[in-house]
Amino acid sequence: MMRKEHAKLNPKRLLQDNSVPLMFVVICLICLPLAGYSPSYLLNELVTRMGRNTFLILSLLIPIMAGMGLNFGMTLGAMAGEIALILVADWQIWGIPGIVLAMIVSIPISILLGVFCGNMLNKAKGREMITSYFISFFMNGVYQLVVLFMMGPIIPIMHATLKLPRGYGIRNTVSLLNMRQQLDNLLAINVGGVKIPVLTFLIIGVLCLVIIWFRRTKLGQDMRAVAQDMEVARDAGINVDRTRIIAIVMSTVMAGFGMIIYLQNLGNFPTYNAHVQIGTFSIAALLVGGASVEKASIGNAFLGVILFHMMFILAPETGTTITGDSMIGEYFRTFVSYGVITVALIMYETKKRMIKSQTGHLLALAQKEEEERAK
Amino acid sequence: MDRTDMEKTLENRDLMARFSFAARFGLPRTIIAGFVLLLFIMAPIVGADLTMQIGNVINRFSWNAVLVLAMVPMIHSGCSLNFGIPLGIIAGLLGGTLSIQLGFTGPVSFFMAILLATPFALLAGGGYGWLLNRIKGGEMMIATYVGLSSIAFMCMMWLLLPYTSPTMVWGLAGKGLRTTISLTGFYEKALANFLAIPIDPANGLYFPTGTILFFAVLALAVWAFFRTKTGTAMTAVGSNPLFARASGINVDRMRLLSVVMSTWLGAVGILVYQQGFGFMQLYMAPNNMTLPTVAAILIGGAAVNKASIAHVIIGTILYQSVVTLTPTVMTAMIHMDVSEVVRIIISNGMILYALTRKVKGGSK
Amino acid sequence: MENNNAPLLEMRNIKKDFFGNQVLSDINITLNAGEVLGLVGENGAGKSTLMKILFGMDVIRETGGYEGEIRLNGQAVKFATPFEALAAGIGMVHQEFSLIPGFTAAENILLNREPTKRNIASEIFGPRLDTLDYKAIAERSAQAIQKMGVQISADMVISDMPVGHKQFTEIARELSKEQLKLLILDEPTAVLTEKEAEALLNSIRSMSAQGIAVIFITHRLHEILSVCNKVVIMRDGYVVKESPAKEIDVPEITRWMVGRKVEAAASAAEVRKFDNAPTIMSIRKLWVDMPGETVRNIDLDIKEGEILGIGGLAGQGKLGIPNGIMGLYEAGGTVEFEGKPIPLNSPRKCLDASLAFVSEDRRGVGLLLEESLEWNVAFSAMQIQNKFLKNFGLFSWRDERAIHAVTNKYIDELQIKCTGSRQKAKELSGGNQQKVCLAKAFALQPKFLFVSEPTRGIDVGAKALVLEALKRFNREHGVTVVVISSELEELRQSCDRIAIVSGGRIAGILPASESSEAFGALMVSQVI
Amino acid sequence: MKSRRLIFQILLVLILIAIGGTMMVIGRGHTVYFDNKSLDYQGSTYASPYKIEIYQGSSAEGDALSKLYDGERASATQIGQKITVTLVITQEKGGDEADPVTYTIDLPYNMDGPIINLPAYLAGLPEEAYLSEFIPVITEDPDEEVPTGGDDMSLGDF
Repeated sequence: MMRKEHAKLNPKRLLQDNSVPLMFVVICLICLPLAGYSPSYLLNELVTRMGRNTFLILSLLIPIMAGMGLNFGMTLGAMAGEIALILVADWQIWGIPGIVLAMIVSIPISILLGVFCGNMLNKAKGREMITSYFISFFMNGVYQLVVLFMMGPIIPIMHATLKLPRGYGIRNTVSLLNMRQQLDNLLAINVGGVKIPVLTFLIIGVLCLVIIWFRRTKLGQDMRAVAQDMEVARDAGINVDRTRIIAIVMSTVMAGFGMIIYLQNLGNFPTYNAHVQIGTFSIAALLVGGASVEKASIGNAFLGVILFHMMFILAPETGTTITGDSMIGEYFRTFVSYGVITVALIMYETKKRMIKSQTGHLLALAQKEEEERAK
Repeated sequence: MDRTDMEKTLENRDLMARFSFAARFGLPRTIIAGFVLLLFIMAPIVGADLTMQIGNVINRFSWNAVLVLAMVPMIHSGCSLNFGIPLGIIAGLLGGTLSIQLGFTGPVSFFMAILLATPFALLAGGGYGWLLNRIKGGEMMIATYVGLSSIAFMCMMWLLLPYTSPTMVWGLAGKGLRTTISLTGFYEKALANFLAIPIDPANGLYFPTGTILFFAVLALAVWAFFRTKTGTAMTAVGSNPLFARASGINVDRMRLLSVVMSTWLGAVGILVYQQGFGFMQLYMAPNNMTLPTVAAILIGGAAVNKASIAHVIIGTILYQSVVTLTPTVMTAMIHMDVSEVVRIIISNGMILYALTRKVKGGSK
Repeated sequence: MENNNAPLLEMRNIKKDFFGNQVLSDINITLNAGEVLGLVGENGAGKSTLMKILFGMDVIRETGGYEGEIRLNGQAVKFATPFEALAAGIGMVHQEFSLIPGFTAAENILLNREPTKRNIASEIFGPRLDTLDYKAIAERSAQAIQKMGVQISADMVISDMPVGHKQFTEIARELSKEQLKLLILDEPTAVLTEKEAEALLNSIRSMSAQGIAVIFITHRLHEILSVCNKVVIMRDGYVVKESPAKEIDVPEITRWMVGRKVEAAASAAEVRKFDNAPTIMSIRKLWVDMPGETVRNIDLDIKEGEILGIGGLAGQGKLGIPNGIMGLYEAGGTVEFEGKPIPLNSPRKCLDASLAFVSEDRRGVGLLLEESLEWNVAFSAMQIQNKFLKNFGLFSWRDERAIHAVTNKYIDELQIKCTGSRQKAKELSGGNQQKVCLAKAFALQPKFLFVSEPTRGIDVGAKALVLEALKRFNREHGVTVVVISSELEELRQSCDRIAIVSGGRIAGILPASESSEAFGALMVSQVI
Repeated sequence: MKSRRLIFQILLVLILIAIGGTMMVIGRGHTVYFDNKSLDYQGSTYASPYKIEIYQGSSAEGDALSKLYDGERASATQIGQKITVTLVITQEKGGDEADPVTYTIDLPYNMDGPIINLPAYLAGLPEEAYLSEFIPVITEDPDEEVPTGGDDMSLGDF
């Protein structure tokens, strides 16, 4: 539907709104010559990372649309994906069938976790982000309980190669050798030395279409309404809590799929750490793409994945070049990830307050005008 | 459709009523206290040395209590849980490293560390407080990320700052601080050894009288502060900022002050922790202090906007009992070392419980 | 079965009490299809409660339901939720906008009733995954706007709209409901410009011509006369007058609205004259940005030693005056106290100048609900005047004994019912909380006291006590008191002069002995 | 309307389960071992040929999986319940290579590492004769660190 936008295109405003992506372009431009990577290496890395991470980042869009902010609880979906992968690895289902099966297995787990997360967030309206942040930590504990203690005695694990020598619990690393990059290699084409995982990109494309389509559904409309004013939405008869839970469940399921795509590319994963940072990095990437706590688009996700990962690839080498210490770059990119989230959160909060303090000026102006007229 | 919905809401309400009944008595708190009690009862049965366990709990309490105390001023002034405590910890680390760099040794190095950490704590606390005043309502999330980014920033700094003391820098490169620095010869047990009472000297277990006294002094100071005019005002700001404003209190200044106090206490807290632990941990380590500290005060009975010294003491004892006893007792009982998992679930569960409870009073 | 001879709406013997406090008694109203009924009355007369009953709002059920019977087309109905009322064909436009700011007018008009198209996903997951039919949305919203007869742009985003258009969007939303038979408009013209208001009146006429009955609540009485068939005037929970609009005029309506109370016939206070007293506070060109209570261009002189009342209808701005002066809401202009200017937007400076304020928002601003009565009473005095402190040289502590003593003194003096001075403020009843607020102000021993809505939400006994205490405080300590209240009779009982605020301005100042009718006329004089 | 939706929902779940089931069948991976060893079975001995060239798939083109001399073992990974191999057999040392012959061998579902004794298989013996299971002996350093993950901020590759 066409909307009449009354905001004029203001170059200063435009600059302000896109300050974060611009900053990253500058960082990348500075790092580029210092790191000294060949363009084909860079491009290869970048394309790989795009295929690997975009799906995960897209999973963040729906909660933002529903006004629930950055869903740090996407980690829950990642855990669901990992559990599914462990099971599938134990059942020895390989290749693309294994990936498909893992996705199917992850759905019920994701839904369960998503419903839990959504219910918690409904109890903490107005501080969804911090709550989802701690839900992810809390669930990490539960995940460890399940994977480290219940897998073996309660959840049957057949293969000793997966289990810790003590007889229960999963080893530190789960090998996915038999499904490694299967998705990426199918239909892959090679353009000038750059491998393009066409199928993965196709899947991401389909997800984008689904998201675009979803925005035009009744549920999508309800989510946008709930995001802007819960009270009004409730008065109009929209079941606000349920809508919010659905948003989180959708995000969790998508994150589960995303995690499976991500891990099949890596070919193995650290059982207890793979998901810990995934939320932070995905969120940081989305924000780098110019998204904010309340507004994010597919474009933001793509731009973010490119810029953020460019920085990610370049930073360690650049750090080494400048200081001679490879760790500097590592720390720098962590710092930037956290920093970008911090800045986005601060901008979001200050904006909320700015709107509040404007009405007073308007009133003073009105009185002045009136006086002028009286004269 | 309508009917089922209605029945559902009725059912929910019923459930809620039952839950709120339990909630008033602090269900999770009761569970944790019961759990700790169970651990203590089980300890002798499974063959653990109870004296030693209690001695360990006391020692760990003495390491952590000041850090937990650092939560109090900010909670009092309504800045909610201080997830930004890494900022204070970093100030403490700067003080500690500088004290060693400048060549102080023994107990003197401890007090020098506090002294040197103070300006950093005031500066960091001031900036942090200023920031928190601009983003009222979103403190917790931003505090968390301010903490994380400052840790990451300091990671770079630890590598780049021109420290030279051979006890601290990497032996080979001759620059860049080590991840773990032994404090032997500096302020290891600087407080604990003061008037230490032996509990089980064979295992090196002493009652850390000095540390406990030090905590008592700080706790007393905090308690006394909250009885002064300014302290009263600070509490009122936390209880109802609108009321405080209408009573002519400068709300922002009170909050700023509380943040500075919390940050300074955080700096002192980490130094106390180090003197007990015997090592200084740099780089990502400060991050691991946040969760136990916040969880401890919540377990002690504090809410997002209400905390007292009693909460600090009870919370730290309960939390440290869980941490100390679960590995031995639980492992002996079920032959699995679930202590780490129990710790993660308890601390995060406690925070979640506090977050998902309705906050009454002023803060929105 | 629909009975075609029965009127569209009949309300018979409606009664309602809030926990023993009778707010509606024996209300009988009949309305035919296509009729426009004007409902007028002071704030608190029971108009809103009546409409809430009709609309099935939750608050009615939660407070014990109502007595009497509502018939729609001759059939008895009882709505458990607003949704049932909506389904039965009753629409309501509330005073507060209920719109999604980022949606277009069309999206808002059809919010949660969007025409949709089915697809595969919705076959599986339910109708919420239907795709929106944007064309049908545009058509149906255009129809609704057409029906209203006022042109607004359907694809403009609400947040970009002038206030009036938001109001029209709300009305169009109700009109888009096909089953709509009765539309309740609660002060719809309050936010409209004159031109827009005229357009609205026209659209009411056209709705009426289409057979939709309208209940029109407003304080702009001339509008009622120009558009309504029938006027119903309420006062104190009773319908005091029902008349065809043609047979009544504005002065008569006003008279009925504010006329003598049915119960508790009030004797106006012995009015004192302060013509020669010095001006203690002079206010010039004050504006205050208090949401819902903005005022501008206030000029007011307050004499030393008097009790000044500030009255007016809700939302007209009377509350803005004390809140602005005391620095709780953003304000501009000049205020002089005892000849010295007082800086605005700084509560501290006001308190330092020996001003005190008892806020109308008891629970939000007035009290530390989580703390003891002692803290509540002593806090301000301690912070502002360093009272109740014990000095230990380097630092000073709260003097718990002195705090205890002063709290007990006020507990006795104001007859605060509590278990002791250490009880938490949140555990007291409304009336006793109000007394604690007064005690807090008295403990400051101010020269000048603002008291905002001192009797709101408290029972009759406590009301009398509170007013008496204020009077005594004024007489015994010579403190100038400004009482702001919606209840005119109360002001007449306790004040010397009463200023009436209407439309964000002072409409006039009269001695308290003046007739209610005179005040009533002022109240509605500039209503926006 | 509602029951119709319910049917659709059940159908969707069933389809997902069906896909899952199919994946479990077609995606089952095996590591197949081929032995060129003589085997005694029910009294008779099946001698191993001198050399067997194994090609995975239905033709003998491309790189051979392995050339098995007497007593040797080769392994191949296979997704699915069947493996197709093409064998080129040389019976005697210095003898001629026979023409490639393609065999499709059924693999049991619940066996991760089936061992196929080629001489027995070629002789047309029943499954129980030529098929046995490879049980890997786990040689582990027994003290693999019991993992503790959680709140460390270790930087993985992202």
